[in-house]
Amino acid sequence: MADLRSVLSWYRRMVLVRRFEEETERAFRRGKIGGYLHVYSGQEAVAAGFISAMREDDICFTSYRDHAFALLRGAPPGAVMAELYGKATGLARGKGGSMHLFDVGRGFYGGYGIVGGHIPLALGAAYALRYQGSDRVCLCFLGDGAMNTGAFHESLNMAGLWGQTGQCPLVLIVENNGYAMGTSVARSSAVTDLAARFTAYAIPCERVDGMDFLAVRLAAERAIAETRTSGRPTAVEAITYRFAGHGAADVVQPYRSKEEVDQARRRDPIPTLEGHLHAAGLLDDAAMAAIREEAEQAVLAAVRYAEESPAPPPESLYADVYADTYGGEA
Amino acid sequence: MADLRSVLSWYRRMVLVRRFEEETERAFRRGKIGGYLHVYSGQEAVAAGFISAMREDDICFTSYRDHAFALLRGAPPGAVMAELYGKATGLARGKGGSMHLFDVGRGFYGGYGIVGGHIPLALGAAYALRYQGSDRVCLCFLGDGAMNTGAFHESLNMAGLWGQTGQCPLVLIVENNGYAMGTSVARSSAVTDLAARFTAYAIPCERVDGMDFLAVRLAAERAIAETRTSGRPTAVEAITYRFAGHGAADVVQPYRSKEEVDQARRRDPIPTLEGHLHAAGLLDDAAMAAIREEAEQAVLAAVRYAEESPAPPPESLYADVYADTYGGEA
Amino acid sequence: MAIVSYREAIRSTLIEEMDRDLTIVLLGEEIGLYQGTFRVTADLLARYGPGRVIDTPTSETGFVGAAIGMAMLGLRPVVEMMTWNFSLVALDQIVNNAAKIRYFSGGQVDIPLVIRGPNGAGVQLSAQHSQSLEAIYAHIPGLHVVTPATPAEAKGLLRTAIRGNDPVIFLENAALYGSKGEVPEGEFVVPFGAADVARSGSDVTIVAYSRMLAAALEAAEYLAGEGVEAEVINLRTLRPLDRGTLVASVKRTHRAVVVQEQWRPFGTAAEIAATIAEGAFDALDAPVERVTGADVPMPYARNLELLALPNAEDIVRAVARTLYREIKTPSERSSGGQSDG
Amino acid sequence: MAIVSYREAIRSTLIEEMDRDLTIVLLGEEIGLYQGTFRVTADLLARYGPGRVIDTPTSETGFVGAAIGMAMLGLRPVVEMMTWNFSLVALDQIVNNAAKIRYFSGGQVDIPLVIRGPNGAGVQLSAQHSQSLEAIYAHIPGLHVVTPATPAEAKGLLRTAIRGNDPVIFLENAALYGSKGEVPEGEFVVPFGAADVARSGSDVTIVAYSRMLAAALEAAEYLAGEGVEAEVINLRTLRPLDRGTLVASVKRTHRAVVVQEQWRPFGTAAEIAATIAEGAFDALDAPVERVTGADVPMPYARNLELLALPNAEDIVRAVARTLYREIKTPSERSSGGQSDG
Ligand SMILES: Cc1ncc(C[n+]2csc(CCOP(=O)(O)OP(=O)(O)O)c2C)c(N)n1
Ligand SMILES: Cc1ncc(C[n+]2csc(CCOP(=O)(O)OP(=O)(O)O)c2C)c(N)n1
Ligand SMILES: [Mg+2]
Ligand SMILES: [Mg+2]
Repeated sequence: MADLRSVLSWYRRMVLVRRFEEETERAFRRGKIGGYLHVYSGQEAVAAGFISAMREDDICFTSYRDHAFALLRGAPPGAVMAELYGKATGLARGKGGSMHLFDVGRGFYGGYGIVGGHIPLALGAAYALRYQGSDRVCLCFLGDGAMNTGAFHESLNMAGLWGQTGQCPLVLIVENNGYAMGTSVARSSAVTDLAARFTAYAIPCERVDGMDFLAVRLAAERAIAETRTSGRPTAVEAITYRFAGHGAADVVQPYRSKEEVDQARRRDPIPTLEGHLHAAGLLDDAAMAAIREEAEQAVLAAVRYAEESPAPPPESLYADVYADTYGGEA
Repeated sequence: MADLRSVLSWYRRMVLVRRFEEETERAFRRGKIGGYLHVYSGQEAVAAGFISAMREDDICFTSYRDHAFALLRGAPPGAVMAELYGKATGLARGKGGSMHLFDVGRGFYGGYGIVGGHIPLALGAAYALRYQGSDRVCLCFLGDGAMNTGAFHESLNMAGLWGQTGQCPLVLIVENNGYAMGTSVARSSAVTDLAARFTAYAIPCERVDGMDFLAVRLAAERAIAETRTSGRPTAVEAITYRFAGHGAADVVQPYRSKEEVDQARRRDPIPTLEGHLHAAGLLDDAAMAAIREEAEQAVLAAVRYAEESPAPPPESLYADVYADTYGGEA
Repeated sequence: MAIVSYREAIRSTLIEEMDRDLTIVLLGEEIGLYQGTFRVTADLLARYGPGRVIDTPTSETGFVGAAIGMAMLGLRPVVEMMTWNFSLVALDQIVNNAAKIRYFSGGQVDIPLVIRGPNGAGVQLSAQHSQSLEAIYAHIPGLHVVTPATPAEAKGLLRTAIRGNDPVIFLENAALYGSKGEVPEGEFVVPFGAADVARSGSDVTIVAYSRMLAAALEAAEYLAGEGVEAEVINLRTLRPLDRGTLVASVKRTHRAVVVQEQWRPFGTAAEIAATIAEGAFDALDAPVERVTGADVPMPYARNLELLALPNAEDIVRAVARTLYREIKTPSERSSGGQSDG
Repeated sequence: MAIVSYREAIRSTLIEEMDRDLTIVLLGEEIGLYQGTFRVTADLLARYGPGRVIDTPTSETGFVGAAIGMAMLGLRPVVEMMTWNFSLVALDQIVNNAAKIRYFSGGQVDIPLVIRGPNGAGVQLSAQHSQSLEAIYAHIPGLHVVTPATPAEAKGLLRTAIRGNDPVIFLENAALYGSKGEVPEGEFVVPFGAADVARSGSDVTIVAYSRMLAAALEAAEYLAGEGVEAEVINLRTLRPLDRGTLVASVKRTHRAVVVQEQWRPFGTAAEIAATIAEGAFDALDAPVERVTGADVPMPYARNLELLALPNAEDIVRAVARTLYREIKTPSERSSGGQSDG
């Protein structure tokens, strides 16, 4: 693994993500952000652990819970926030919103709203990378709930098949946060050992503590290296937890207890990583405060940028539907 | 298991099925049967083994390769043949044809043409049986190819879940005949041990020689008894082979060798069962000849019936679309 | 008559019908423990237990197909589609099984199945979650397609759907769940195929359904102030489509405007316009106008989304075209507008 | 010009394009080792190897989605849908991903994807295998929907599809694979959105596409013998729809008959009829007639199937209605017919 000093920079980014998400929740309540809003708080170590292990030219796909992915791949917080505000300066020019962040230039191939629907895309993207003769890999993040979709199953089988000839550099990361909306894994999966779903396709699956950046990072390095070398798919199940509701509308949360949430918060990935860094002598209270302040300023700047950006021009309604038009008609 | 004497009656029906299928192929070549025609020759022991173990009030679903199921559940051969001929006296009044035989009165809930698409139906039917307070079971036959569909996966997971509370009296029978059209299991499944797909949902799966009626029958009894008692799903993978092409149009068969087919023919379930019955002293050459002659006459009578039956009346085109109409409009 | 919300009209109908008919079961995502994404099924799990209120995994193909199988065995499943957007995952089950099994079995089984849930755009849900899919379903023989616009219709049509013996695509609208209206007491039923004349008028016929009814009525109200009496027809069901009421109205008014939320090409307004043009050809004094959503995936930004959705102003403009008249729209009037009014 | 079959026109275009562009890959069921269910891809596995001709499992959601992902990374996948009936299993991928990703990403990726295969009824394939699904696809912004009727169109439109940068729904027809016609040599291209006037005439416009073109031309030929000169418009693509050619023709002929194979309600003919009525309202001397398939799942029995499909006779009858004339149909004539001719 990269030395601990580089870990510090990922700690910094995790703090930014957390602070960013707090702000999106606030902006949602203030009516600045519309639609559905799914925040990532609690799961930061998963995206950070994997994205920190990716090469710059590797790519990734995820679901609608996607803000962290854009930020961790390096998208400017202002452009992310502007997208959530539906502004012309947003990552997707205000067309996509919270669920559909994209930063293709940085290898982030998007957030998708149909559960499981992005898994086949990632499969094909992985094939394309190898077809093009590169050793780039494709990461596909998915939720525990997505494992109950037919799209998951069909993709996994094809990934297993294509991997037999080294043509499928795909790393699948299950972010098992225990719930699909209000449905726990036990209530939605006949087998709660989700790894069995991968072994049914001969895809090795490692389980990891998704609340511990260092553990995720190590698992990520192993999986990515193996897949890059072999061209075969690998999988990692990261056991994690979402602190907030499923989406902004999920307030009552009748499906889980306050105690359960409190208990999970004790495993918060950010203090956990702080602990590691403290122990290694890389972080003290002053440094922590500085990092928090830095995140604070970045997020406030992002909000300002979003607030001040213009709405998309009306004529952009019809832009971006097609690449080609014929006789002026679509 | 029922005594061997009753096995004799199932032998008789298997001979009928084989002879019936030969006739459908001939009628297809003569242009009497249209559309797609998928014959069951080679696989008789699977349907016969299971259907002989079903109770009269149990039910079953299968794919388009369905003639044997209608016949073995007791549908009159004439009505089956008439359906294939597209006649008004056919099982489905000429509406369904070869792929969509139904005899609901005899517990046969149909043949379906979309690969994997009938599996969710069988799941729901099984639930309904238990919901209604009965101990009836539902059998769902499916091909090796159907195991690569999302419908299979989603259904299996739900079957596993519903089975946890004894609400899913569903027996799944994979007829592994080695191919989905021209695609072998090895070319379409990441894992050729198909039972792994069931264990991923905690559904026990037994493998059985699908060319041996007695072996299938014993496995069927075990699975059905277990499912009837527990209300939990069970599965059986029957290793079998289809002697004919996938459908009537599959003549060249570039995906398998003549030798392979010849070798499989040596495991023909009908001579195999003859062997058992011979050894038990229940069948001699004269009895065999009589049974064949009986099948011959039954099939010829079925053809006559089909030939002589009228085409569906033109006005039936609009019948059976809806149960209810409103103001005369649909 | 009681004043109840659209949501409560649906919920109380589920309760009334489940109380009288044990063969009714509910299936769907988050309908039980979570109390329903839009709370339409709130408390029903406690009331009927997990055998009748079945929380499903995210497996639309699986649970829609299972519901069809239940219906084949004589149950009356009511599936909640969390939103109709997700029904595309299950479309094969709906089109190739639910709609066709009765036919290809030669009438051996009925499929008494209701699939219900919100259809159409919400507020900034973007492209994958803002679809109005009725044109796809209304094209399929074997389905009934129902689009209630008011609480009373929601109740009366849902009862018809549940007591009927065919698969019903029951398209609610999230924007309507909170809307209130009078609902008759008792076992009130609204039959399929009977459009409602929501407002009488003699100058033009405005045709709408579901959420667009409100826009049509708003336009009609405004037009009345401009001296134009619009008749508003609320279709209630798209399949069966009440062609008779449509044609009779246009024969009187000589003009028609058809409103739909979704994409214009090959959308529902085309069928309705063609039906009118066929049935009232000689009576028509102007081309039938279509007021539709923009032909784009739904954008997220609110300003673009509003541009993409049809509204009362668009209807007023379309009516003006059918009358070959200039009529200021509400916003033109309030902003002073052009000076030639 | 060479005379080639529709099948060979498609196959040779795949070869020509694959030879010049390594980013093109083929995916589908039975396209390789099996040589293609309809032999459109015969020998291509041997020619290009398994990296470019990918036999897939029965997993339409999986491989259509994978093709979209490949397209996002710059490949140009051409998917064979064994028949379009099976596309319903993959509809979510097509509608929610292929058609929308470009838009909701703000134009960050193109989806240069072609999905091709036979659409429409065969011979006695019954309800699940006889669907003509173009109305569903033509409704969706973000897709192009292409319906070649001749070998030349198959070639020219497929080249446009493959070289284009958007998802294309390329609807072939199994009944046409064996049909032959002249195909220009060289890098011949047919643009989208340009309908073809397949026959000129002054008395009525018959609009058709794909397999129905033959029925339209047959009817026109027969009508010429009855003194009626029909113009036949072959749409070639439904999205984009060449509204200009349609309207211009009807402005000259004053009458129109629109032909489609599939279910009438909410089918393609409704959009075409509505388009004509909007654009040529004053020119129309009769209601636009729709000739369509019966509104039922396709029955198996051949006699019923023939009743369910539109044919030249139906078109002749519809033309007669638009002319307010009695015209004997071919079969009435050959059977002696009524005595009032
Ligand atoms: C096909 C489909 N069905 C239903 C939904 C509604 N839905 C949105 S998120 C979600 C749960 C997904 O859970 P999981 O995959 O575990 O992801 P998480 O939200 O926990 O990150 C559901 C059912 C959807 N978006 N798509
Ligand atoms: C969804 C779908 N895709 C493709 C097809 C075309 N098709 C018909 S049968 C078949 C193979 C099925 O193989 P298997 O399940 O093993 O059954 P078998 O024919 O061997 O009995 C395919 C791909 C189909 N009918 N449905
Ligand atoms: Mg989850
Ligand atoms: Mg098979």
